[in-house]
Amino acid sequence: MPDAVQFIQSLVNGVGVGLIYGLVGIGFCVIYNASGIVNFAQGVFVMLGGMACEVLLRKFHLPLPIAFLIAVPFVALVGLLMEVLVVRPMWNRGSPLFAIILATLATQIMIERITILTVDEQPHTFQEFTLGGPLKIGAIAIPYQLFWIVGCGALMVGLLWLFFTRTRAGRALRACSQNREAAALLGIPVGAMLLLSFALSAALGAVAGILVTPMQAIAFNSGTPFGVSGFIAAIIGGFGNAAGALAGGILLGVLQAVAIVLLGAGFKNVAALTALLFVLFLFPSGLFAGLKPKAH
Amino acid sequence: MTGTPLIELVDLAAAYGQVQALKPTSLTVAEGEFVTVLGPNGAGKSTMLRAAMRLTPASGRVRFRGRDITRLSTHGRAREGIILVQEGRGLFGQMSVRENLILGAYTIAPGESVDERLEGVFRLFPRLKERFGQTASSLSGGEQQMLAIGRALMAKPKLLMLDEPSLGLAPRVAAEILDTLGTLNRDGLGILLVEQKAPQALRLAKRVYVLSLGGIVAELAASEVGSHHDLSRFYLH
Amino acid sequence: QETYKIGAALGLTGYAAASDRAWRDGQMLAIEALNAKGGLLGKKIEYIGEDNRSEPQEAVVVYRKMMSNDKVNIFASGCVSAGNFAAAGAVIRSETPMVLCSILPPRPEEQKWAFSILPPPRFEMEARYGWLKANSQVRKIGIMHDPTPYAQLMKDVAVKTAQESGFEVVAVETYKPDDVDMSVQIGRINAAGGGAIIKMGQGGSTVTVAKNIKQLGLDQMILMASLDDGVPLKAAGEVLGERFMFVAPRVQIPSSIPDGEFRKAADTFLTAWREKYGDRDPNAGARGWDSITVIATAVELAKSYNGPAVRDALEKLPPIQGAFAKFNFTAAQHVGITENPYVVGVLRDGRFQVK
Amino acid sequence: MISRVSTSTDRRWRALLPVAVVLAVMAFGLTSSGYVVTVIGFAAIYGIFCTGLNFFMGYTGQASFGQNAFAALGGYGTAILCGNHYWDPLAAFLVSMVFAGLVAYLVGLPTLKLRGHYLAMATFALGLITYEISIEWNSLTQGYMGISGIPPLGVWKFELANEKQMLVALTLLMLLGVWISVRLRDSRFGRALRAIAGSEPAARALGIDVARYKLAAFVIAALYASAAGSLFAHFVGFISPEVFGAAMVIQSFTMLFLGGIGTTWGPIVGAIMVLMLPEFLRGLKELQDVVYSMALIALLIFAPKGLAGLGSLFARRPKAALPTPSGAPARAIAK
Amino acid sequence: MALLSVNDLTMRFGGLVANDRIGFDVEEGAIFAVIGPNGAGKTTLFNAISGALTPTSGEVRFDGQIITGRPQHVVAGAGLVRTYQLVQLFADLSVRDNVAVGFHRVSRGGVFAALFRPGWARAQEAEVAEKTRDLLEFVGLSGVADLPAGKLPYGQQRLLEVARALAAEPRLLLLDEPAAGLNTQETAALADVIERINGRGVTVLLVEHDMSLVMKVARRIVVIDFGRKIAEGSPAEIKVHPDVLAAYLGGTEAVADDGAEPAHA
Ligand SMILES: Nc1ncnc2c1ncn2[C@@H]1O[C@H](COP(=O)(O)OP(=O)(O)OP(=O)(O)O)[C@@H](O)[C@H]1O
Ligand SMILES: Nc1ncnc2c1ncn2[C@@H]1O[C@H](COP(=O)(O)OP(=O)(O)OP(=O)(O)O)[C@@H](O)[C@H]1O
Ligand SMILES: [Mg+2]
Ligand SMILES: [Mg+2]
Repeated sequence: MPDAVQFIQSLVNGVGVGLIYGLVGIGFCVIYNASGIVNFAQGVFVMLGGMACEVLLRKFHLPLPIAFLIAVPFVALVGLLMEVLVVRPMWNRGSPLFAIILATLATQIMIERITILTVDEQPHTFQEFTLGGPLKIGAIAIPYQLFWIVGCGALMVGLLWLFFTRTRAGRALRACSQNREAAALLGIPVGAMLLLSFALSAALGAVAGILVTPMQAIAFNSGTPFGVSGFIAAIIGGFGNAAGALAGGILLGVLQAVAIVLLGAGFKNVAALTALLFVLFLFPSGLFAGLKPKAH
Repeated sequence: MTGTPLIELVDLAAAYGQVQALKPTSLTVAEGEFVTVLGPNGAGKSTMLRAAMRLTPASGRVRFRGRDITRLSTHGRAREGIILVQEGRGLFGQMSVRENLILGAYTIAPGESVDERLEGVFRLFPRLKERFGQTASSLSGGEQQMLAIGRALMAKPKLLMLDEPSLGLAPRVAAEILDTLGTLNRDGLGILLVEQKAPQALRLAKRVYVLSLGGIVAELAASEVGSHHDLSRFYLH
Repeated sequence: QETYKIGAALGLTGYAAASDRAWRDGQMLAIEALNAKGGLLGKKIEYIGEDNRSEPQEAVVVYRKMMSNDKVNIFASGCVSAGNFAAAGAVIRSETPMVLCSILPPRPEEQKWAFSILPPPRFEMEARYGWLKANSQVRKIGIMHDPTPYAQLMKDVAVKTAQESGFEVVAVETYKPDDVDMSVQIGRINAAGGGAIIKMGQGGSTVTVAKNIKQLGLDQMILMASLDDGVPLKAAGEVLGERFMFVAPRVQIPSSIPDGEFRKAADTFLTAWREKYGDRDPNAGARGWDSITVIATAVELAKSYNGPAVRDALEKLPPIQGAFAKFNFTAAQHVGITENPYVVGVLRDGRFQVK
Repeated sequence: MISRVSTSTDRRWRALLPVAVVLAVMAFGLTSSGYVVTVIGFAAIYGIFCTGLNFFMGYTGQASFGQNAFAALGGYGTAILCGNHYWDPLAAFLVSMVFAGLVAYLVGLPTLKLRGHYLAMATFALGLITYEISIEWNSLTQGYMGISGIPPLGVWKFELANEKQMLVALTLLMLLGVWISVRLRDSRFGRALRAIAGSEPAARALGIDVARYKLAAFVIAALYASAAGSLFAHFVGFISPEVFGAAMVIQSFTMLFLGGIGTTWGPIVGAIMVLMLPEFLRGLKELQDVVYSMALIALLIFAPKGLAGLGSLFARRPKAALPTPSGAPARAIAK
Repeated sequence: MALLSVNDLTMRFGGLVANDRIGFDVEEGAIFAVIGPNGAGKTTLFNAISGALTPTSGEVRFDGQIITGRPQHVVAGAGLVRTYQLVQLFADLSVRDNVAVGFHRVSRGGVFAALFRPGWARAQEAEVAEKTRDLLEFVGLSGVADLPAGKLPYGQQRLLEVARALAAEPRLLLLDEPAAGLNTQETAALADVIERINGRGVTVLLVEHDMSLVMKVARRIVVIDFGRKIAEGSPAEIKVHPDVLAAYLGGTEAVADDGAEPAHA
């Protein structure tokens, strides 16, 4: 049986991983909230954010803040392009959502291949934002980067919440996802809103990528695992709800950590996913939606 | 027709695949005028309104206050002040009544008060105030219709187009809404009303178009309808 | 046929991309060099490399394409084991020999036609245990491995030989190559008293483990990584300094190559490699280069391009000194590396050096 | 409105046209190299898989991201029973199918209560769980090593000697699969499924036991998936976890939407397209995938109802009057 | 004995009481109407009766059996079939197939029958096709039988929904605002259809705001307001009931206005 210190340490690590999942999950929510589209290329934005930042640091020797300020808009631009070239033509033709999702997957493959051709096929990383660490509380270690992730995660959730509920554009974005025609009939520029959501979501993905790369290594194909975990996090959180996604990510991370401690890493996904399935069976419309009063 | 034209549909036509739902149709609403469109099911009334808002691809031209807006997008037309209340209401189901209403005022100029307009709508439909925080999809059918009309009024339109607003409303509420439309019209709002319940609508309208099988078959002053012995046969097809 | 065709099913995309791309580039260099000298038995060599996306199903398709359309004479495929296994049945039916960067297919009839350039896993373990025993006090170790066949084999060897080598394995942990965090596994090894982590498995996961060790504040923990490309090794070395070590073929640390025929073989390769790829890591490239050398020697020995003849020749090859290792194939020995080719390396002053 | 009723001979002829095309493709395979045989063989296997998926997604309007789980059950069932225990292929095939159906039933009971994204997520999790188990349960599946030496398809003493014979068998099985799916669709049973795709509340109000019918469709899709998995094992002689990984899900979705979801032949057309197209682009080397992705996106943009939907452009009757529910149920899924 | 009896039915949504101890009996063979202002709780009542919602308290009996809380398809199976206020068609199925689905309740056969098509199944299919044709004829939709239902104009969609419900050969048919979106002429035609349905022995329970229709076809009317039953009686009684006038009809004028003959300006 694991001792208490080890267990707590595992939980801390689980929260750390979970925050990463959650950050990715938030990106899903933005596009979903604006369009009802699940953008499966979300993971690729994370990869691109990390890779772009790494290239700027390694090849051009830029300081981190500058690299950050270049990488994020760059990825946002990729998001914009994706909307204009792939999603919009389908959207305008009234393609089924699943077909659009497939197209985003195809885009992901394309971006991955282009990344291999322009950067390389190797894993990369860069230094933590704040060197040194970890912070030791008794026997428990907390890496400094985790604080950056927690801080930025909370900031992102907060800003997004304000954006979606308090601002005109945010509300309009949500309206577009629920009824596009009606939104246009009220004067909401639906096309521009969709564009905004892709740029925003790509930027959020890039921020997540830049935040997590110092904790590990990313390569051209790191997008998929990020995307999958982020998607699961967003689902647990009730899809569309940024705070829910972050919480969902943490839950997933902790579940995995506990599973590793109790069963070993081999079955950690099996255990975590099985637990999740049971959660879904109990709360058929997401954990956090399930807490609200049920209406038929 | 009297006064300067507010909206002019010129040879507007639309098709769904091989189905010509709207043959080339011309129709005008003057500033401050109340026009009603009658016609049996499937006549193309909804299609005409959708084409006028460019929700359906259409040929022909649309002019609004003298300006050609044929190339203007749907939201552009809404910004110009044309608001359509759709058949089937087009609410944002997962959003609250309040949010639906606030979104109605999306085109509001900075400095104007959304709350003032909200109050105006609540005076008209007190029920909406009671259901303020409820999601739109959980409203009763009639309440949803009130919300749809209320939301349209939030935009302070110059031209209000309504596609069967009385659908699902209790007689008294339907009458009240039509009265309200009458009041708004007297205050200068141009109204284009598509309605099946002809008697009430005719009381308010100045002119009437009758649509059948995708084309306008009659255009006449509202006062003539009663005496027009062919009309019932026309619009009942 | 005008040319002698060497086919390769490669994981140019997918998980094997990092090693298979370098393997391919090494192969192409070797073929260029051979063709410059006139080719093989008078024919130019033609290289046909197809992407199997690191997936078995794709591998079957590209193998079939190379067999029936390109009519390749021999295969020199990359390290996607499952892909090579999936196609092995069809390949042996066509009596085409395969020289692989992966482990050998499981069935004896398939092994008859397959030859491996990959060192057997025990050498990696011998190198690591040997070094640890000689140079550190650590006697309790933890093992971390991914579920790939090669890593599994190595783990079995490591557990089996630990005691005789004087070590106690306190924990065996697994991970998935694309895991974003392995702190929990590391924490368990640490809690069990492990002073060093023997990691089996390549790629970015090595960097992540190094980062995690640092983030957990384990400033005594040693990390010994597998044979790998220089990029992740360098990144991990930058995190842990000299507490990070890896198993390296001498070609990866050229200063460690002894003079003699090895030096000569390695220099030929390295000169060509450096000229084309600068300071790119030569590890997998050297193996690719050697695979072609092995094939060329066999063809010359067989004095024939014929598949079965080349296969037979491969079993009778004299020992060949390659850039990566020395190869010694026999009928009983289809895994050609019979001498331990490894040293233990570290990153020091930004360069790989022997620890 | 015009709605000309076509004569029954006309209709029959049009129904046979796709069969003729499929047989032509197979004939092309038989006269070509092993490479083409392999690709067309995979297309037939995926065609079977997608026909099942189409049943659940196209007709019933439900999303499953986890059908690969049942293909894995079929594949491993066959591999273990035939490879390790020397069972007769047909027996292993049927037993695996029954097992997959049983698992689908048990798993479907709670899972199909979910809707929309949650159903998608839950099925996705099922696929992922199965995949992970197939990696980790080493003693049974041999993990990434995979299982080699699975015998070719056969019945009792009779074994299909080579790939070409196997291709004939696969094509016939695929046609059988399509035939069964059409039989099922055009019946009281199938109508109920399509009703569920249209509106669950309305279906309920007409006395349709929605949960039961969804479950039935899920089980049927699983049977198809299991069959496809078994056939893959026989066709290649080797399986490993990656064969039934997420790539399978993505590929089958691509086939379904490219071919035309909810149509009879869409899954088959899609399977052939998705497996052949990259082969035509192989000459582009490093750019193969980039161009393939672009082609895929372009197809999805310009043929939103799928390639099978394009067929109706050439039909003589107006599109609106087609009696089959072509293409459109995809919209139900998308909700 | 009443075919349907509703006793003390209460339905709450959080703090909101949508149905407050409602009770009434519908006799076999009747045409029964429920009216009331918007948001009074009529649709909620239908939902509770048909099994789409489980009432908070109270009981519904159908043909003597308690059906409260039973799943909707079971209730429908017993012969209680409903339509929806906002049409719920199978938009992608043809008009013909929509009606054919309606026969689900009164036909049988599953996978086995579908696959092997024994004689009885083929006979049944032929019968379904035949009856579908009759029903489409009955509601006047034969001309559009091959169109996808979603492409019909609204009025025809309503008729189709009625036809589909009829296909289920219900003993009790619940119609939620069937005349919404129909013009006066079409409403009159619908009244005719309802009376003919009733003539076939089907009991009808109707929610409707169109008083011309209600007053014409209903034999008995229940009025609810704010979830409570405020009146019950014959059309003649209801028309003059002071509470009903105050809560709903809003003076006799509205009733007259809704009259069948087109009014003057
Ligand atoms: N999406 C569509 N696809 C094909 N045909 C359509 C579509 N929408 C409408 N139609 C057809 O266009 C014609 C006109 O329909 P429209 O909805 O404009 O009629 P309407 O006058 O508004 O009728 P209602 O009073 O019932 O609302 C009808 O014949 C209808 O079948
Ligand atoms: N799921 C729900 N959650 C909360 N409130 C609800 C819900 N469903 C209905 N209501 C409320 O219950 C009341 C009764 O609704 P119901 O739909 O039964 O009215 P109705 O009599 O059918 O009205 P209408 O004639 O306008 O269709 C309404 O005020 C509505 O807002
Ligand atoms: Mg209409
Ligand atoms: Mg209602």
